[in-house]
Amino acid sequence: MRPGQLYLIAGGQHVALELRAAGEEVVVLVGERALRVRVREVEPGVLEAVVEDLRRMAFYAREEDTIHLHWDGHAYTVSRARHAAGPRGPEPEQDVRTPLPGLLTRVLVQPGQEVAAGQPLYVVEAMKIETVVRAPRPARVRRVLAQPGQQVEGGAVVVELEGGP
Amino acid sequence: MRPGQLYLIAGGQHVALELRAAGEEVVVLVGERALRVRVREVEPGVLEAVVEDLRRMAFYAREEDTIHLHWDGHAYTVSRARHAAGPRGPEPEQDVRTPLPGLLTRVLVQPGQEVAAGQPLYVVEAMKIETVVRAPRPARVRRVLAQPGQQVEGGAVVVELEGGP
Amino acid sequence: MVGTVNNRPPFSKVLVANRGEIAVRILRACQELGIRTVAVYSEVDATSPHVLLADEAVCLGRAEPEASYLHVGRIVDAARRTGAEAVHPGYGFLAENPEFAQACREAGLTFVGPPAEVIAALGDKDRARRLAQVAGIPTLPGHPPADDDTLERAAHALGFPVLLKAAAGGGGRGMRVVRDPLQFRHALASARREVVSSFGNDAILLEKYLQDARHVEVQILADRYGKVVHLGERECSVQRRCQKIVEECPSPAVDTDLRARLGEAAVRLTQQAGYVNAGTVEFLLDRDGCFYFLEVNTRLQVEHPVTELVTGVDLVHAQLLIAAGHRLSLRQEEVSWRGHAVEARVYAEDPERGFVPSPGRILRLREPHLPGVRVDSGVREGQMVPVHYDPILAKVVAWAADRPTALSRLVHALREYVVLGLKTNLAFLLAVVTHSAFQAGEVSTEFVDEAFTSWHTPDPPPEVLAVAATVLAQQAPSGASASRAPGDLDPWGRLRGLRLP
Amino acid sequence: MVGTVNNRPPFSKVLVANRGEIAVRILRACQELGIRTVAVYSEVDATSPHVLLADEAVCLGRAEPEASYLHVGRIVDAARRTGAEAVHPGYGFLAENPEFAQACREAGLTFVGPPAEVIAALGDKDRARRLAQVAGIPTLPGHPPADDDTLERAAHALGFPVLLKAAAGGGGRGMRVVRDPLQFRHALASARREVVSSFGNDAILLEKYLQDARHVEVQILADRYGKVVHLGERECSVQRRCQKIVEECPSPAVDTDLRARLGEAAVRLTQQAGYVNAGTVEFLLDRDGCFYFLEVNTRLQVEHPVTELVTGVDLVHAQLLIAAGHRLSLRQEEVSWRGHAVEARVYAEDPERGFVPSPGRILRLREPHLPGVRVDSGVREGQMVPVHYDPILAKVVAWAADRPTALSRLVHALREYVVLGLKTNLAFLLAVVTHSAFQAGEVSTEFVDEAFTSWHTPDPPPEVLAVAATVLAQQAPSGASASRAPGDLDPWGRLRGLRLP
Repeated sequence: MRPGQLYLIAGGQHVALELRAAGEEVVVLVGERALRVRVREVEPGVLEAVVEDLRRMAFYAREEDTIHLHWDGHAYTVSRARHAAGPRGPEPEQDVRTPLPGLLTRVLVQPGQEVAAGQPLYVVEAMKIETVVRAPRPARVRRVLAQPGQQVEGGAVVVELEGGP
Repeated sequence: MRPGQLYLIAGGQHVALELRAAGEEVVVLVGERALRVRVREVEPGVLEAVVEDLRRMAFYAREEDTIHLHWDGHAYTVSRARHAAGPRGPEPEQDVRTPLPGLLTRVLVQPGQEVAAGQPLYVVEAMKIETVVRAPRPARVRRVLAQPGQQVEGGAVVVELEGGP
Repeated sequence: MVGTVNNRPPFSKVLVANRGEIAVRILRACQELGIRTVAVYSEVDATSPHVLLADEAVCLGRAEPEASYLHVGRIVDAARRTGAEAVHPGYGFLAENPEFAQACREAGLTFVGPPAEVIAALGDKDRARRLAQVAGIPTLPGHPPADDDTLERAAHALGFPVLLKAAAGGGGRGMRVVRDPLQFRHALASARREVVSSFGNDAILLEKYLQDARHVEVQILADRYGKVVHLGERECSVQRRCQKIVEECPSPAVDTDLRARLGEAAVRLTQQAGYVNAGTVEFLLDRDGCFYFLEVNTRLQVEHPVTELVTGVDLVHAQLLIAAGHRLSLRQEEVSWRGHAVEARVYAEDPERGFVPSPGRILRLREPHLPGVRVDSGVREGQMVPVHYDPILAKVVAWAADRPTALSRLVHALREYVVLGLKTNLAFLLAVVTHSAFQAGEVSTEFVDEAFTSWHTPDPPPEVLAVAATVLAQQAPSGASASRAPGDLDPWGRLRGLRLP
Repeated sequence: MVGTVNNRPPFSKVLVANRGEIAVRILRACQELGIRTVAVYSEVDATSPHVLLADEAVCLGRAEPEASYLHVGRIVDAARRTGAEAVHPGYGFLAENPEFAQACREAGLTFVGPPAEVIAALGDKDRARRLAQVAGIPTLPGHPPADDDTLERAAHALGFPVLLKAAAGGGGRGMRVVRDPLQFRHALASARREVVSSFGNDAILLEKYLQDARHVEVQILADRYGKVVHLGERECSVQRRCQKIVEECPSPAVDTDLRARLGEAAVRLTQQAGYVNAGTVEFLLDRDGCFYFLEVNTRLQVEHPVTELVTGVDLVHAQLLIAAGHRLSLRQEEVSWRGHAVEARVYAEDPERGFVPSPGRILRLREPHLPGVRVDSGVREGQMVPVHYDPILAKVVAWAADRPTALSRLVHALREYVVLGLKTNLAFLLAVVTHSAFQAGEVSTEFVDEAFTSWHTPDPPPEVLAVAATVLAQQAPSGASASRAPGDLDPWGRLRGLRLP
C-alpha cells in the first residue's frame, strides 16, 4: 500500500481520497470522514473488509485500475483516475461514446450543425433494441466518423462534438 | 506434461497408467484402453476435459499430489502414488489410522494380543457419534500408543499391528 | 395433471431451439421427464450453460440470429440429424413463427406449441382482435395495419394518446405510446424500423391508448382434444417502455369473480381459435374492473414461473405432454391458487445510460438461493454475455404464503444477487419493488415510466470508496495473489472478536 | 395462516441459538418478517455462514459444545446484552432442554418452543409413552428406564428383537436394535455411553422392536389458546442406523383416511399435553396400517421443509408468530397437501469407512439450483467443517406435482451437487433414492441397513483416471495458473466444434 492521495471515479463522479498507514490498518480520508480500514483477500474474489467497527465479507472483481465490489446489497464499480479533479465534482464531459456495440442505423446530424443538450445524434441497434445516442451538452458537430449500415464498437466515437461549457 | 508411467491411488486401489504426448493431446493407457485426452483449466477450479469424443466441463480442486474431480454426477479423489503396485491391486495395508479426530473413549486390545480381521481395536467419539476402529487383517498388537480420555488426531496411529499377510 | 402413461417419457429426444435461461429451463424439464436433449447454439454460445447442460449440442452458425437461432432450415436439419422427435421453441426467436411450426411438421417433427395455422391467425394482431370481437370479448377502438397517412388520420379520429403495435410478433417490440400528434410520424417510422428487423414485417396497427390501466394476462392450457383450462392471471403492469420487468400472481387487482370472468374469456377465445398447448391471453384492466383484449401469446411466457409457483402446475412439463398427445386430465375446478409469487427480470443493461444493453464478461456471479426463491438463470461465471441477443440474464422468483412476505423475500434475494463485471438493472429492480406504490399493489402500466424518471443508481457510500481505495492503492494482483492455498488455515478464522466478544 | 397484525414484525430482535443450515434457515425467516437477528457462535465458527448472515453476532466460547452452543448461561447473557426479545433454539443442542427454556423465561426472553414443563414431560420418553396411553393412542410393549439387570430381564420377557432408546433427547442418538440376547449387555453399555455425552443422562428404556415397520411422523402447530392443527405426515423410514437420511411428504403408505386418523391422534395427544408451538409426533406404522406412538419432538425437525413445500405453510414463520402470542387462524379443513416433496440430507461423512464423520475444508462448493429444488445449506466454499458438531452440510429438497417427478428432480439435484475436499454421502444418497424399492415407495426402517450392506462408492471410470493422470502429470499449479485473467477472451470460446458441427 502506497500512502498518499488517490483519485477515484465512481458513479460518474471524481473523488479525491487520502490514505495513511496506521499499524495494520489504513486510515482513509473521504470528504470530512476518516475511516479506519482493513482489507484482505480471503479467497479469490472475496474480500474481508473491516471499516471502523463494521466487518463484512464482500465479493469483488478487479480489472487493472477498476474494482467491482458488491457491498450491502449493491454492486459498485470504482476506478482509479489518472489525474485529480474537483472534490466530488462531475466527471468532465468529453467525446460522446457509443454505449454498446451494434449496427449504426441512422445518423441524425451533420458536421457544423449546432445541437442542444439531449438532442439525438445517431441511432445504434443491438440486442433487438434501438438506442438513441444524444448530445450530453449544447455543442457543435465537428465530424461524423461512421455511416449508417456500419457495425460500430462499444466506446467508439461516431459524432465528434466541439464547444460547449 | 512428462510422459511415461504414472501410479495413481483412487478409491483405495492402485492403478498404473502410461501417458504419451500426441500433438496437442495426451494418450493415456488405462488397463487395456487408450484414451485421447485434452485438459485445460478454463477458470480457477474448472477444467475442460475432452476424452475421445466426449467434452465435459468439470469442477476440480487440487492439493499437491491429489486431485478431487466432479465427473458425471460423482466426486472422485485421485492421488499420485510414490511407487508402483500391482496393476489395480488393493493398496498394501499398513498401519491402522484413526479415521477422524476425536476423543479416544476405549482401547479394547493389549500389546501382544492376536486379533482377527474386523475385530474392534478402539473407540473414538466425535461429532456425538462413537466410531469403532477395527483390525483390517489378522495380526498381532505390537503397541498401544494412546490412553482412553486422550484427544487423538485424524490419521493418528493408536494401535500398532504387526504380522498378517 | 396432464395424464401420463406409466411415467413413460412423452418423447425420446427433444431439441430446444433457444438459448439462455429459457433453454436451460426447458432442458431441465425434459431431463426430469426422462427425455434426451439436444441444444443448438451459435458460435458465441459454444460454452453457454444451455450447451453444457444438454446431452448433445449442434452449432447452427455465426452469432447473428439470422444465421443461428432464427435459421429455420438449420434448426430443422439439426433435429433431423440428431433424431429428435420434437422441437421446443421457448420464447422469442422462432417461437411465434408459423413458418417454423410448419417446417417442423413437414419434417415429421412435433412442434411444442399450437398448430402453424393457429399461430398465424393469433400472431396477426389484427386478426386476433377480430377473433376476440367474434368471441364477444371487449377490444379497444383501433385501426388495422395501413400506410402512414391512413394511420395518422385514424389516430386523429381515435384521439390521442394512441398506441402503435407491431401486427406481427410480441414482447413489446415496436410498441410506442404516442401522446403528441406531432410526434406520430416519427414514432411510426421508428416502430416500423424496429419491427422489421425483429419480425421481417413492418405492419403496424393502431389502438386507443388506455390510460392508468393494468396489464393482466391469463395462462391457459389446451389439449389436442378441445379441452381448455385457465390457470388464472398474472399481473404484468410493471413495465419500462412496454417491456415487462416485474410480474406477479395473483394480481392485487383481481378477485375471485374477476378471475373467473377473465379466465372464462381466455378459454372461450382460445377454444374458438382451435388453440392447442400453453398460451397466454393478454388484457388491459381499467380501474372499474372492465377488461379489454390485447393479444394472444402463442408460446411459453418469460413470466410463466409465477403461475407455476402459485398453481403447482409445471407449464413446461404440460407443454411437452400435450405436444405428445396426452389428454389434459386437470379439471378447471381442480385449479387452485396458493400464496403469492413475484418475479423480477435481471437484465444486463445500464440504468445510468437509459438502460442500454450492457454486454460483457461476468467476472463474478453468485445467484441468491433462499427458501421460497427460484432463480431461472442462463449464465455462468466467466461467461461473455454476447451483444446479439436479448440481454436477460436470469429471473428471480419469490413465493410466500402472502404478498408482503413474497416481496420481502424478493428484496432479500435481489440484494444477495452478485453479478460483477457488467452493468445490470438489479439496483433498479430493488428500487421498483421497494417503492411504496408497488408495495401497495397500486400500479398501472405507466408506473415505472412515471415514478422513476429521476431515479439514478445509488452512489457508493464512503465505506465502499474507502475499501476500493485501499485495494486500488495496492499493486494490481498478479496471479499469485489469487491462489487458493487449500492447505492453509481458514483465513476467515484468523480474524476474530471484532464483533461483540 | 397465523394471524399477523398489519404485518408488524412479531419481535424486534431474535437470537438464534444454533449453527449450520438450521441457523441460516431461521435467520432468513426472521429477516423476511422484518426481525433483527443475533447469531451466536463458537470460536471455530467465527466466519460460518450463519454468523455472516446475522445483523449481530456474539462469540460464546471455545469449539466444544459445552463451552458454546450448549452453554445456557452464555446464550441467555448474549440475548440480554444484544436486547433480543426471543430465542429460537433450532434443533439439537438446547432445543429440547427444559432448563434452557426455563432460563429464557426467567431472563424475560420468549423461548420459541413449548413451555419448559411441556418439554420436560414429553422429553421424558417414558412419561410421553404414558401420556399417549392416557390419550388412547396405541404404544408398543416396553419397559421404563431401569438398571442393566432389570432391563435385560424385561428384554427377555418382551422377546427379541428389542429397541434401546434414550429416555432423554432425540435424533436417534443411543438407539440400538438388539436382535441377539447375547449382545444385549454390550449394546446397552454402548448406548448408555453415547447418550450420557449427548444428554447428560444415561437412562435407557426398552421397547419391543417392530419389524418391517415404517417411521411416519405428524407435524402439528398449536397456539397459546389451545388450538392445534396438524399438517399431515412425513415418511422417514429411510434411516441408516436409526438416523433419518431421506424423508418425504406425503408418505406413500398413508391415504386420506389414515392421514386423518394419524393427525387426529397427534392433535389429541399434544392438546392434552398443553402443547404450544410447532411439534412432531412420531409413530411406527405396520403393514396393516396400525400405528404405534413413538415419541414427541418438541421442536422444529430437520425434515420440516418437505411439509412446508407440500402444505405451503412456513413452519418457522409460524413458530415465531405463535411465540409472539398470535392466534392460529389456520383451520384444519384449510390445510391442503399439494404434490410431493423429498428431502435428502447431505453429510460430511465417509461411506468407505462406515460413514464416520469426515470434517475438513470445503475446497469447492456448487450447490444445485433448479426449479422445484430447495437447498437449505449451512456451509460456504473455503470453509473448514469443524469436527465438533453434527456433520450435516445441507438438505436438498425437491418438490413436484407427483412423486416420480420429485424423485427425478432430487436425483438431478444430487448429481449436480459439487462438494470437493471432504468426503460426503452424496453417492450413497444417489444409490438410495435410485434404488428400486425406494422408487416403488416400498421401504421400512430396515431398508437401508439391509439393502446397502455391500454398497461401496463407485470406482472412478477410466475417463476420470485419464483426466486425473493428465493433470497430475503436470507441475502442481503455482498461484499463476489460477489467475482469473478477466480481460481475456472467454477461454471456453477457444474450443469449438468438438460436438456435432
